Amino acid sequence: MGSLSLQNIGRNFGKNKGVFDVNFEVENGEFFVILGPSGCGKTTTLRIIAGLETADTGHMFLDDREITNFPPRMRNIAMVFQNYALYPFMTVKQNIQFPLKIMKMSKADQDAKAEEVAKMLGIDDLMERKPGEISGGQRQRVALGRALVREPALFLMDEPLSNLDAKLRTQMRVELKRLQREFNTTTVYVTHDQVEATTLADRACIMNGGRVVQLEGPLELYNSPADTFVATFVGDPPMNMIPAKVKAANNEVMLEVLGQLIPLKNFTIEEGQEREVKLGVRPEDTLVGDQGIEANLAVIQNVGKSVYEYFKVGDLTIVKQDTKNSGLVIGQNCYLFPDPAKLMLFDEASGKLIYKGGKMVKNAPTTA
Amino acid sequence: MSNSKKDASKEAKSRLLPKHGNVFWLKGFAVVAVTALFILGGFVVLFSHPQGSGPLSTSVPATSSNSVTITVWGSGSPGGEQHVFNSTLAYFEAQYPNITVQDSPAINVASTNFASAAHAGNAPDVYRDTSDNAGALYASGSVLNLSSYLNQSFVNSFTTGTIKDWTLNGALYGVPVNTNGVGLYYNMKLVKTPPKTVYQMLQDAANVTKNTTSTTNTSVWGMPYGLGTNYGYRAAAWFPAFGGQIFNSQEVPVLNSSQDTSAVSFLYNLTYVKNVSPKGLTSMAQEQQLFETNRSAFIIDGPWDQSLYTSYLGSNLNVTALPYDNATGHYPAPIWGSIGYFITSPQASGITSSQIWASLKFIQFETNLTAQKNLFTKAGDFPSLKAAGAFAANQTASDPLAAGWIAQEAHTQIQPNFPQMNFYWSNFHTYVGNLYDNGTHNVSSVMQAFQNAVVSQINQETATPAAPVNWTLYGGIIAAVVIVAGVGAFFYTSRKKKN
Amino acid sequence: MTERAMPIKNNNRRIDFKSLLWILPVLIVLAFLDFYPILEGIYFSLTDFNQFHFFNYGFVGFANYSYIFGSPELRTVIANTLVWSVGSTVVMVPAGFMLALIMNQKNLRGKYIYRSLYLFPWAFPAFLTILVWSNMLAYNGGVVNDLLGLVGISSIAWLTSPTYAMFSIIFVNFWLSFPYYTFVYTSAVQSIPNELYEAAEMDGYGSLRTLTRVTLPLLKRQVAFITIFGFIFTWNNFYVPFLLTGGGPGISTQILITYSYLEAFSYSNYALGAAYAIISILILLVFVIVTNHYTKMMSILY
Amino acid sequence: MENKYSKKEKVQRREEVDVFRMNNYYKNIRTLKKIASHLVLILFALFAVFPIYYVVITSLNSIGSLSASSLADLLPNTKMTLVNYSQIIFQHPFFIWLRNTLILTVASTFIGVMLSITSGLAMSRLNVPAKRMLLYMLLILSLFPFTMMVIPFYFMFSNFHLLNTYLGLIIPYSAGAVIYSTYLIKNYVDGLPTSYEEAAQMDGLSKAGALFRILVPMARPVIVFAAVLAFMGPYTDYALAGQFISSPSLYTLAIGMYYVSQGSITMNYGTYAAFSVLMGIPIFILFFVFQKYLVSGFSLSMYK
Repeated sequence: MGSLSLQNIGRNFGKNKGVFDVNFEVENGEFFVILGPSGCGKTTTLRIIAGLETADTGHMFLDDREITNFPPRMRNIAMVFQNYALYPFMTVKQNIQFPLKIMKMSKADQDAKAEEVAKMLGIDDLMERKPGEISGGQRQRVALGRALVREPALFLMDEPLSNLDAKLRTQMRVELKRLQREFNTTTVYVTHDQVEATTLADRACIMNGGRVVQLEGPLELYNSPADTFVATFVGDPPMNMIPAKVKAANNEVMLEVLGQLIPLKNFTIEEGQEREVKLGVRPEDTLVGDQGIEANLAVIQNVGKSVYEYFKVGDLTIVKQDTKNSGLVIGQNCYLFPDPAKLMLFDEASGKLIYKGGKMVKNAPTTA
Repeated sequence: MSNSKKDASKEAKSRLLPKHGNVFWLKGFAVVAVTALFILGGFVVLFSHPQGSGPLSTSVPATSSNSVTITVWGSGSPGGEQHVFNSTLAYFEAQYPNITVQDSPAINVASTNFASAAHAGNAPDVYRDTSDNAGALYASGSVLNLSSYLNQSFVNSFTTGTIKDWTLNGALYGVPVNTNGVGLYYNMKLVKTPPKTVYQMLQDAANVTKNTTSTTNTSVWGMPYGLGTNYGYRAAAWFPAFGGQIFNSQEVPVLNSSQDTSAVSFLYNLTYVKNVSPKGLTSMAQEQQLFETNRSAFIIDGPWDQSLYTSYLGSNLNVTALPYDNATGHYPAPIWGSIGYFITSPQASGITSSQIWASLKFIQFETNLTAQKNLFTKAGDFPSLKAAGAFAANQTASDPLAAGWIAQEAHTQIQPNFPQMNFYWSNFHTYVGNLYDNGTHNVSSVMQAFQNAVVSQINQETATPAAPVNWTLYGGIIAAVVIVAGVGAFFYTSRKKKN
Repeated sequence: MTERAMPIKNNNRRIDFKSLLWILPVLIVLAFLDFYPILEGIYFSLTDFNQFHFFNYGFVGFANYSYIFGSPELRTVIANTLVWSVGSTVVMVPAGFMLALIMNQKNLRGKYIYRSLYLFPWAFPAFLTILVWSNMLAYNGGVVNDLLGLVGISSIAWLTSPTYAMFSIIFVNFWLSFPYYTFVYTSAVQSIPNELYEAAEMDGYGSLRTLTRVTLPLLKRQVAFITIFGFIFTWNNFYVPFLLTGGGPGISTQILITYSYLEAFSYSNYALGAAYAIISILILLVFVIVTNHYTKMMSILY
Repeated sequence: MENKYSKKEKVQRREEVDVFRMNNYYKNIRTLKKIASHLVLILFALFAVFPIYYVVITSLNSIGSLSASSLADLLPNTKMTLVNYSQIIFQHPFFIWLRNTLILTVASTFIGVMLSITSGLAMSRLNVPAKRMLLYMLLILSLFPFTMMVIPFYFMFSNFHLLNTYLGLIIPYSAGAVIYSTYLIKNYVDGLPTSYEEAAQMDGLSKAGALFRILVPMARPVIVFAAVLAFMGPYTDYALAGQFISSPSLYTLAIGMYYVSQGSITMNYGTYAAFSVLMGIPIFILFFVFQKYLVSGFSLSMYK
C-alpha cells in the first residue's frame, strides 16, 4: 500500500528532549515496530509521521511523495490511539463512518463500507451503541475499524493494547497480526512491550533518548543487541550484566569476572593490556557447574514452562532460566558460569557490543 | 482520495524547506503587539471625549416652519401627573404640528443618568427636575440661561417664591410647574383637633401611643419618624423652628449651630426619649403604612401623597401646618420647593437654535394655566402660576385639607438651589443616620461631624485648581505605564514558567 | 461522556500567530470594554471632574488621593470592607465545602432533591431576593422579627442598628452565595477518584483525617482559588449592601465600592468616586499577588 | 456464676460480647452520621427555600402593605388571589418588556457563547502568544468594580450612538459573557485528552474543523453552563440597562419591575412579590433543567 521513509527527522523540545536524526524506511506492507521505554521519543516519532507534530529538521516521504509539512488530513494516514479516542457523542457506526463522511462519500457507500469492516472485526452487533456502553476490547476493535475503513496508505498505532487486560491483549495481538496480513497495510506500531514487538514485528527499531539505537528484525534485537541498553531492554527477565575485565597475559586472553578467570577466544587485544567490559549473559545461557562464580540461590520462580532462579553474588543478582528446576534449594551455594559460546561483551565506556558468539563484532570500538 | 493526494504533493513542493525551531523573540513581539492593542484602547480616551458643539448663535427664530424634534425626559410621576402631561402634550403637538416630542417617563431618567448624558453631550433638550437639582446642573453648565429668552411679563405671571426658586446668580434657568412642601397630616380618629404647638403635638402623640411589644401589629404610635430615612428633606423644616438654618447667607453650611443641633435633638427624642416613634424605621413606606392602617396619629409628608392617604383614611384625614415651638416662638419652615422644566445647554445636548425655540414653546405650554389647573385637580400639584394659584384657592375654599396647606405655605423657606445643597442630602443620611445607634452618639458631635463633612467636601470640589490637560504628556505617561506593566507582567509570568 | 484524563501537555511551544484571530473578540473586549474604561477611570481620578467642574475639568495630580487619605472615613470604610469580605468568605466558603462533602457521601439518599432545593437562592435574580430579604428583616412587620416574637425574642433592628446591620448584610450574602460554593466544591470533590477515599478507609482514617489528609491536600489549590476569588467577588459585591442598608446606618456598612458610588453619584464628585475605585483595585491587586505567591492558586489556570 | 468459667473461657466470652457490642456500636455510628447529614442538609434546604416560599405566598396575598401582614398569612389561606399577577400582566406592557428582555438575553447569550467557544478553544489548544499574560488579565479584570466602568461606558456608547438601542446593550452583555465563558471553556477543554481532536485530524479534518466538530460536542456541559450564566447576567441587569435605556418601548423586565414597584404611588408589596415570582421562574426553570451541567460545568478537577 505505501512505503514510508524518514530522513534525518528531528524535533527539539529543548533540554535534550525530543527526537534527533531519526532515519528509517518502512517497506510496503511491512509491520514496523518502534520499541522503547517511556520518554524515548517513540510516540513523538509516530506523531511526526502522523503530522500531529511538525519536524524541525529532515524530510519524510510516503510513496516517494514528500509529506514533511503536510497537515495530518492530507497525508492519507490512519492512526489508532492509546485511549482509542472514540468520539463519545457518536454511535459506533457514526464513529466508523466518520472518516468517510468527511470524504463526502455517499451515504449508501458509507453504510456498506462500515458494515463490511464491522463484520470483519466482529462488531456488527454493536453498531448503534455509544462508546461508553461497550467494553474495552470492543472499543479497541471500533478504533481499528475507524482506522481501517478508509484504507489508508499507512496505519499508525500508539500502544493500542496497553489498556487491555493480559488475556485480551494476547488475543488482540493475534487478531492485529491477522488483520494486518489481510489488509496488507503498512503499519508503524509503537510500544514499550518487547513481547508485542517480537510477536508482531517484521522489523523493529529501538529508540533511546530520542535516537534510534538499533533497527533490525525482532530476533536479531534479541540475539545481537547493539549495546547494553538494547540488551537489557529486550528480553524478560533482562540479560545479566556483570562488570568484567579482559586481560591479555601469557599469550592467553582471559575474562576476569568476579574473581574468576574464563578463557576467551578470538578477542583482539594487545599482549599485557587490559580492557574494562560488561559481561552480558542471557538467563537461559547462565549455567550451573562445579566451578565458576560462587553464588547463593535466593528466589525460585516457577511459571510452568520455565523456571527462574535468582542468585545473589555480593550485591549483584544473577538470573538463570531453564525448563526445569536445577535441584538447588534456597540458600544453597553453587557455582555459575556463562555459556562461552553465547556470552556477549560490551564496551564499558560506550556500551557498544564488541564480542559475541565467540568472536569480535565487526567495527567494534577498539579503544581501551 | 487521489485528488487530495495530488493537492498534497503540490503543497509539498512549495514547502520543501524544513521549519525552523522555536523562535523565542516572537514571544516578545507578541507582547508588544498585545500591549499595542491595549494602548490603542487607551488612546480611545483621547478621542472619545465628546466635544460640545460650538457657541450658540444668539438669534433664536421667532417661528420655525421647518420640522423640529425635541427630546424630553421626566414627564412627571406616574398617575395624575403623567396623565396631565400626556394630554397637554397631545394639545401641544396639535398646535405645533412641525414639532415632534420624544419623551421618556420619569422613572428611568434619574439625575445620575442625566449627568452622564450631559457629560457625553447626549442630554435631552428638555428635562424636568426639582429646582435644586436643576440649580446644581445649571452651575455645572448643563442648563441654558433662560433670562434672555423669556419676557418679563411671562416671568411675572409666576409667584415670586417659585421664580426665586429657579433663579441662581441672577439667571432664570427654568420654568416652574408646581410648588410643594411638607405639612403635618393627622388622623382625626386618633387626634380630634390639630396641635398648634410642638408641646401639644408631643402631648397628642404620647396620648395615642400604645406600644405593645408582644406583637407589633397591635402597637399604635404617636409620631413615627425615621431620622435617617429621609435624606434631610423633612428635617430641614425643623431648623427654622429652633432658629437655625442649613446655609447662612454666604452659602456656608451652619449645621453645627446650637439651633440646628436642638432641632435634630428634638427629632431624635421622638424615638428615644418621648418614645412616640418606633425604632428601626428604614423607609418612608413604613411610616406611611403605619399611618394608612390607623396605627399612627401623625405623619409629616407632602401633598403628593394626599390621594393615597385619602384612599385609606377617607374623611378622617386632615392636614395642618407644622406647629410652632413654644420656647422660641418660631414656626418650622419646610423647604417649599418647586419642580419645573428647563432647557439644556448646547454643550450638554447639542441643542440647536430651532430646537431651543421649540423647547421654549414646549415648556411654556406645559406650564400654562390649563396645564396647571389640570395638575391641581388631577394630581394635587400646587400651582406656580399666580392665576392658577387663585383658581386653586377658589376651588378649595371649603376643603379643610387645602386650608391646611395654605396655612403651611405661610411658613416656608426657599429651597437653597446652589450646588452645595447636594452635600446636605446624602451627608444628612450618613451622619444623622448614626443616631440610630441607641444613645451611643450624642447629637452635637454628630452635627459637628455632619458640618465638617459638608465643609470639607465643598472645599474639595471647589478649591482644587483646574488646569487644562496636557494630552501629549499624560497620554504618554499612561502609555508608558501600560507598556511597563504589560512587559513586567509578561516577564513575571514567563519567569515562573521555568520553575 | 466527560472522560477525564491527565491533560497531555502540549509540547509544541511554537507561537501560533493565527491563533490571535481566534481570540480577537477577547482582545477587543479587553482593549475597549475593559482597558479603556480603566484608563479613563484612572484619568478621572487625577482630575477635578465634579459638578462644579463639569465640562471644564482639568488635571489636579494626586489631589483627590491626598484628600481621601486625609479623610476620617477612609479607615472606617476600609475596615468595613474587610469585615464584610472576610466575614462573608469565612462563612460561605466553608459552608459550601461542608455541604459538598456531606452530599458526596456514598449511599446518601435524596442528593438530587437537596441539590435542587439549594438552587433556589442561586437561581432567583439577586436584586429581587435582596429586596425580599430587606422586607423580611424589616423591624416592623418583618417576618424574621415576627418569627423571633414567637419564641419570645423582642424585635431586633436588623438593618438599622450599627450593631446588627453588618451582620445582616453578611447573613443575606451568605444565603445568596452558599449554593454557588456548594456547586463549585461538589464539582471539585467529585473529581477525586473514589479509590483514594476507599484507600483512606482501609488505612483506618476517620472522616476528619480523610478530610485533612486526603481531600484538602488534593484540593488545596482549588480551595485557595475559590476562596480568594470568592473574597474578591464579595469585596466588589455592590448590590447587597447598597440595596439592603444603603451603607447605613451612618457609614457602618459602607464598603469601598458603595462609597465610590456614593461619591460619584450622590455628591456628583466623579473624580473622587474614581479615586476610591482605584484604591480598591490597588488593594485587591496587592492581595492577589501576595496570596498567589503563597498559594500558587493561579496555577490551576494553565 | 463467677467460678463457672475458667479464666480463659471468660476472656473468650468477653471478647465475643465485645465484638457484638462493637458491631452494634459501628452500626449506630453509621446511622447517627446519616441522620446528622440529613439534618444539616434539611436545615440548609429550609434556609434556602424559605425566602422564596415567602415571596411566592406574599404574591398570592392581597395585602397592600407590609405591616398589615401577619404570620398567619404565611400559610395558604382562603384570601389568596391572583390579582397581583393580573395587575402586572394586564395593566402594564409586561409582554413588551418580556420581548425586549428575551431579545437582549438570547442575542447576547448566543453571541457571547459563540465567541467564547472560539476563544476558549484557542486558549486551550492553540499556542496563543502571551497566553499566560492574557489569562491573568482576564482574571484580574474581575477585580475592577463596575461603578468605575459606568461613566466611561456611557461616554463610549454615546459616541457610537448606541444608547437606547438593542445593540448598545447586546455588545456589553456579550462582552461580559465572553470574558467569563472563555475562561470556563478553556479550563474545561484543558481537561479533555488531546487525542480526540488528533484522531479527527487523522480522520481528515483540519485542526479548526477538529476543534469545532469534536471538542464542541464534548464540551457541551461547560457550554451549557456558560450559556446559563451568560443568560442570567442580562436577564437580571438593572445598572447598565437603567443607564442606557430611556425609551419606554425598550424597557426590560428589570426596568419594568422597577417602574411597577416604584412607579405606583407607594410600593405595592404584593405586586412587587408577584413580579419577583414572574421574573424568577424562568431562570429557576433554566437552572433546574440544566442542573447536572452546573456541577460538571465547573472544571476545577484535581488534575489541574
